Amino acid sequence: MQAAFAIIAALTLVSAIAAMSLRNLVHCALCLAVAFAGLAAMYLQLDAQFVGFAQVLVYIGAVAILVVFAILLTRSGQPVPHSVVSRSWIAGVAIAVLVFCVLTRVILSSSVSQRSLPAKPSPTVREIGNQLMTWYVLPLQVIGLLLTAATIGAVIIAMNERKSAGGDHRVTADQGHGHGHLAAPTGLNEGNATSIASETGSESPAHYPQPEREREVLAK
Amino acid sequence: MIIGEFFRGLFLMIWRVATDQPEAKADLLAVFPPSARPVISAVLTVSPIIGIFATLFALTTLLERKGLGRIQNRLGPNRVGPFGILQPVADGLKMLTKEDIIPRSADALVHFLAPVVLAVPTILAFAVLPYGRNLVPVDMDAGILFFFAVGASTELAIFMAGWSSRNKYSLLGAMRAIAQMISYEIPLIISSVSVIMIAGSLSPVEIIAQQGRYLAGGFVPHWFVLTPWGLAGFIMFLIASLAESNRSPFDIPEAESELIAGHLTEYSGFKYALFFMAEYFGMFAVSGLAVTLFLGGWHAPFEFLEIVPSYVWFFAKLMGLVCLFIWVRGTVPRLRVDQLLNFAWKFMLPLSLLNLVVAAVWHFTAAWEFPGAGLGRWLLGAVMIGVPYVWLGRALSGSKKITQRTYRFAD
Amino acid sequence: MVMETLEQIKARIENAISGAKPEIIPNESPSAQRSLLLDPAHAVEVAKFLRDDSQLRLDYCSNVTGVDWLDLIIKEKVKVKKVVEGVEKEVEEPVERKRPGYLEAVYHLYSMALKHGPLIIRLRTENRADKNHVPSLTPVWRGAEFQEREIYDLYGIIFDGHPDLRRILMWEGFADHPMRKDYVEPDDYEYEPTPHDEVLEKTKQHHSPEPKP
Amino acid sequence: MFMETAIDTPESKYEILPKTLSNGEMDGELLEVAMGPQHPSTHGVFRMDVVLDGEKVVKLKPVFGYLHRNHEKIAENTTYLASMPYTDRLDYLCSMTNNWAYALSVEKLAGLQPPERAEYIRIITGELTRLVNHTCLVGFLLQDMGALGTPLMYAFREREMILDLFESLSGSRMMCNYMRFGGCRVDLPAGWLEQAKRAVDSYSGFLDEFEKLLTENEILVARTQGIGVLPPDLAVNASITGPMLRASGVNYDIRKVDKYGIYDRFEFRVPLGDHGDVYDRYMIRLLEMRESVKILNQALRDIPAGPIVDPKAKLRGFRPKVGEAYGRIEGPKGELGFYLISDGTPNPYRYRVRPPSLINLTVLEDMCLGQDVADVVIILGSVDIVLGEVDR
Amino acid sequence: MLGEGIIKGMVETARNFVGSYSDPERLTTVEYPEDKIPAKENARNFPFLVYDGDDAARGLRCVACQICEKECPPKCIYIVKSKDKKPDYIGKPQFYPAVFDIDVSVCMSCQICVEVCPFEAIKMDTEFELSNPDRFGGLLQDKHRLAKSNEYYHKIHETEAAEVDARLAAEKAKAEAKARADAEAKAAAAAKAATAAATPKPAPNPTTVAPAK
Repeated sequence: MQAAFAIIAALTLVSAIAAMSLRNLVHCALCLAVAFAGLAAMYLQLDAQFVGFAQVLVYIGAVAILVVFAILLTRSGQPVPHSVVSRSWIAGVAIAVLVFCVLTRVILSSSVSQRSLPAKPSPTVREIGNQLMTWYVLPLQVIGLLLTAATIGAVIIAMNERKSAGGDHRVTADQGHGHGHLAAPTGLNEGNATSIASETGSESPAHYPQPEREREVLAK
Repeated sequence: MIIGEFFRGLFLMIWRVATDQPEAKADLLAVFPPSARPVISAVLTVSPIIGIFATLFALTTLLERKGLGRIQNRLGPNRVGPFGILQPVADGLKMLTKEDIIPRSADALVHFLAPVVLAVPTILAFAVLPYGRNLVPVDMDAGILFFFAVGASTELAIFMAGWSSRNKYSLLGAMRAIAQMISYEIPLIISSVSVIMIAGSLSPVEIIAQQGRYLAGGFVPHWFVLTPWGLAGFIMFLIASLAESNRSPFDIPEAESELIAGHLTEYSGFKYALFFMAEYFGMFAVSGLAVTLFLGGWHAPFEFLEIVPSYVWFFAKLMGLVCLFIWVRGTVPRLRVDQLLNFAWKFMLPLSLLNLVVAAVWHFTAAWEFPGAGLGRWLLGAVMIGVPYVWLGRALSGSKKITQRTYRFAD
Repeated sequence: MVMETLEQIKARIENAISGAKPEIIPNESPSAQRSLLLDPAHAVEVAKFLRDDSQLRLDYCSNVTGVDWLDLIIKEKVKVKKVVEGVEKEVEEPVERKRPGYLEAVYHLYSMALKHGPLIIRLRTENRADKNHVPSLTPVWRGAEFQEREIYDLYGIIFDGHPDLRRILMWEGFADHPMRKDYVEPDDYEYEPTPHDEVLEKTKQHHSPEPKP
Repeated sequence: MFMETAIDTPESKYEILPKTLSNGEMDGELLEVAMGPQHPSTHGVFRMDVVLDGEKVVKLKPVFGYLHRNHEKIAENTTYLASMPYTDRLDYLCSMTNNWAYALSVEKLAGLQPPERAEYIRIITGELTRLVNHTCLVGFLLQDMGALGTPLMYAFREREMILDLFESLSGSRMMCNYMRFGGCRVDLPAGWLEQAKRAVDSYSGFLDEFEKLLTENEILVARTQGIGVLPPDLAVNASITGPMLRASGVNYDIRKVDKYGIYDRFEFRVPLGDHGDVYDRYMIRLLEMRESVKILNQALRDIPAGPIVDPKAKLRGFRPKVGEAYGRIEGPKGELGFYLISDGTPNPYRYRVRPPSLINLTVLEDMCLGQDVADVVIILGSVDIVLGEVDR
Repeated sequence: MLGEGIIKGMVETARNFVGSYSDPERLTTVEYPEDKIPAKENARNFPFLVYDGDDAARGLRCVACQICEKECPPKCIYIVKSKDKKPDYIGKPQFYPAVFDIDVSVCMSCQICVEVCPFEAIKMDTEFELSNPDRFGGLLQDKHRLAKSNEYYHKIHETEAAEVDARLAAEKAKAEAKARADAEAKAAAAAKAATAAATPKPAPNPTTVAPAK
């Protein structure tokens, strides 16, 4: 058990460090996914199946994917030319060490570390569900509300951006093309032989001969 | 003699599996020292699964080509072996002997890892499916969750394949694949949540056990698909699983007429075969889950047919679904990627959420006692899901200004 | 619907556009499709007139093509006075008169609105070498875009005012214009040798270390 | 003037994009993809240099010439007759109509008149070719849409019957080389008309089946309606011809306008679309096939007996008078014309093909801008090109 | 309703699936190497040279006039005319091809050589399995491989061959009749001359001896 823990912990740590220090952003994201997987493995090792699987589902299945997607949409995925280590790295390390010390101190001093663990905590999914819906219902609802608000906010921001971006794009396409009338395809959709005739026939009676209007319903 | 014991145990195991008896491995495991037993047990469980599904994979590729051929009024492969049965063998040999090409500018490590990362979770997903009355590789409390968790990690593999190839078609394919799989995972999960809600369990074994009853003198099985929410959920689950397994009409990531082969463009030889296999394994797994959730798992359709070994039913249903997939593939054109996402978010997601409500109503009307209550419940559920279906369907096609067209004729 | 005769069209063009001198090119063959030769200076104006005139409305430019007319050498015998062996004599000498070659772009115009046609118009370059410019009619009929590019590619006529005059069928960097009558095909291209092939013979000569006498 | 607004400022249309994008990497914004020359759905060795913003097309440049063999030069170096088999190879799906267009032009040049039976045979084979071409096209179009070959195989199953007819008539299934100046090469073999009647009769059934299979399919409708819209004024100005023009609503069918051959004797209608999108182009072709079946039924009923070649026509030593002629027909893909200049020698001085496939591609970029990559493929499919004709 | 069209399509494919087992009209596949579609009578693939009688070398109809070589669009025929003459089927001395090669890899099966041949000497074969591992030598067919008997021609193109034979027979009959007439005239003249010689009276009139030609 100890060996398994050691391996998983080492893997998680190494990939976490790699996620910080690799130059290629996509590699970093993939390493991050490996770190998430290591974390999930640790949960499973602690017999916390639900949390472990949820970790895989949410963090690897969604978060990691979103990260790579975002990288692809915003950056070229090329290695960054400058050094990955920022200039103020000493401060960063100092803060990290400080946080680590504080956390360690808190954990060691809290009652959790003193209490002996029960022999085998195996909460079933049903129990988790019951707990969530009874004792923890308020936090659950609050989190739900928060996430919904965040989602709606994100959608609104994205919509605004898209509107402006879409407008720009339209303009460039038209400029690049020089066909003013193509910018409004909907108007021309209705344009058939008759409409050109009316457009062009203003000065002359000649027009595209109007075929006999025999309509056949063919498809919806 | 230890060898005699071994063969006796082996025979007993096969016999017990064939006749649906529990504890099939016990006698065989007793031959080995206790310390080796977990490993031996795992090997005994895993190897048949991989063997069976690999065979099934080979047969399905043949079945697909034959079936598509017949749908298209062709003969299909019929040159290798009688009726072309050995065609998969020939294909496999060809794949294995082909040169493995890695593009010069590709990210070699990620390019190599992608098929492995894809193949492992798809095989893992087989672990929680109950194949027969006593045939569950891992009877896990959160089995369904496990299934979706490993299913979700395949997306990363497809991204790795597409990105590492350094091919624009691959990259486009990978981006499409991710968008598609994320979008369809939600209706997939939500449509199975209705089953989980009714069954009150995440364990596949428990869900199947709840579908094991028969009504009307043993001629109507108590499968969830026969309820209004179950039927709707089943159809949505099927559509979403078509998308999850990148099958036509959702084969957008590898749309060969647009993106050559999407993320597979730069793969060849054994790695390509792995991708191909993983795709089919994914299809089997998701069909197996559909069978488990909606079609009563390994239960027979009629009570008197329960004497037929249970795994026969499971695989029969599985292959039925696979045939349906093939049939759909032979019929429909491909959607465009934005239409696909629209369909997921504007049609599948609201309907599957609504389906949860329908399932809840079904659950709470279980206590109805008046005459015709069963039919009433059914109709209520059907209307609750059917009306929004029609309405949403109209809205979806109406939003595209799809109109009835008439044509003029000139003389 | 029947189109006006070529003479009528010519007269109306001359009326409408001052300075334009269209010329009728006869055609003796049974097809009797005569054509109008336009002067490059007024070609675009005339083309617009043809497109927009209410009785012509030639809105559809069906076919655009190039023709290469080589230098034509007309041989004549002229009497010249010459000093032969110290004695002045009148000698008959062959003299070659050269009609300079030119490149020609031919447009076949129809009317989709009035359903008549064709009206054939021609544009000629001054010569085949350096003065090979004619005005492009693509701004008038977009349908001429690819076809004018093709003429540029295969004949080497430069269309002034064409929006995108690049090679279309041959590759960028190809030097010659293969549809010209005096184009000599290279003898070193990739060939499929067959035992009686002339190309093979030529290739052998081309590539032999010592050219045969 | 509408055309001036459409066309007169073309300079801005062709801005040069920075070449730095071409190293295969996403630049966050634009992605330059070379679709083709090796691509499953460019219908041959055709290339489109596409610039994408996400999946939206912001620029598209067709690149031709991969199949260029200088057909016109070959024809100018050989006799009039010897070019006939080369015309088969232009649009290799429609060799009969190619033959017809070439024969028509030479007949104009030399003043030949095919006898009546030959005209009927030409109409029959020409309309059969139209069926072949449109059948293949809808099959390929749906293949491009990802229908995995099913419609294509049905289309090919029907096409096979017509190819059998061509083989028993001309000796070859696709490279027919059947028509001659002033008539046709051989007379119909015994039983051919009955076989043709059977094939034509079964065609309506096939069209019904095909429409049931796909025309109402939601996916097809969603994929094609409103995609690749071609406005009629642009279509006319860009010399678009054939079903593509009529799908934009312009009534122009050379069979009706020129009444070449004996098309004025047949009753048929010209279907016209109102939207000019991919769906209209698809439907116009299906409707045209039904009209072709009508023409075929009339022609197979009325065909008279008689000679099949103009007695004035000479097979060997054919030298038309000095002059020029342009002849055109309504090919399945649009106006197929041949322009010939004779200098009195056995070889044409100038031989020019007016390729409908190439000219119809003029508006490819206009139709594709703002659409998805997936739409580019079906828009190209709906234009109906054959690279043998585009590149010549 | 959404999904209706797809279901209709699926019914259609199901009908085809079942139909492919029951309806031979649907399943039109012919499994090629085992089954072959019998060649159509008009089918053409590659030319061959017809010979009369049993001996390919003697009965070849070709007189090496080289018309086909000139008319062949891709120029795949190579003919070298013989120096001497051999009698043809009528008995008239004719040249014959010393070399007659056709390159399969170049030939495009257009049948123009057949059409232009005035001697019915070259015809189209229906054989299409001409593939050969030797890319250059194996695809060049010489006159020994090209020569096929008239019986073979009859076998593959029955109607056409009958017409050709009738035409040739008529020509031959005409030629023979002419020859016979000539011979008779000659004989008559000779007889007349003989009788004239026999009768000692006048000298033979030279005009009567001249052949009727």
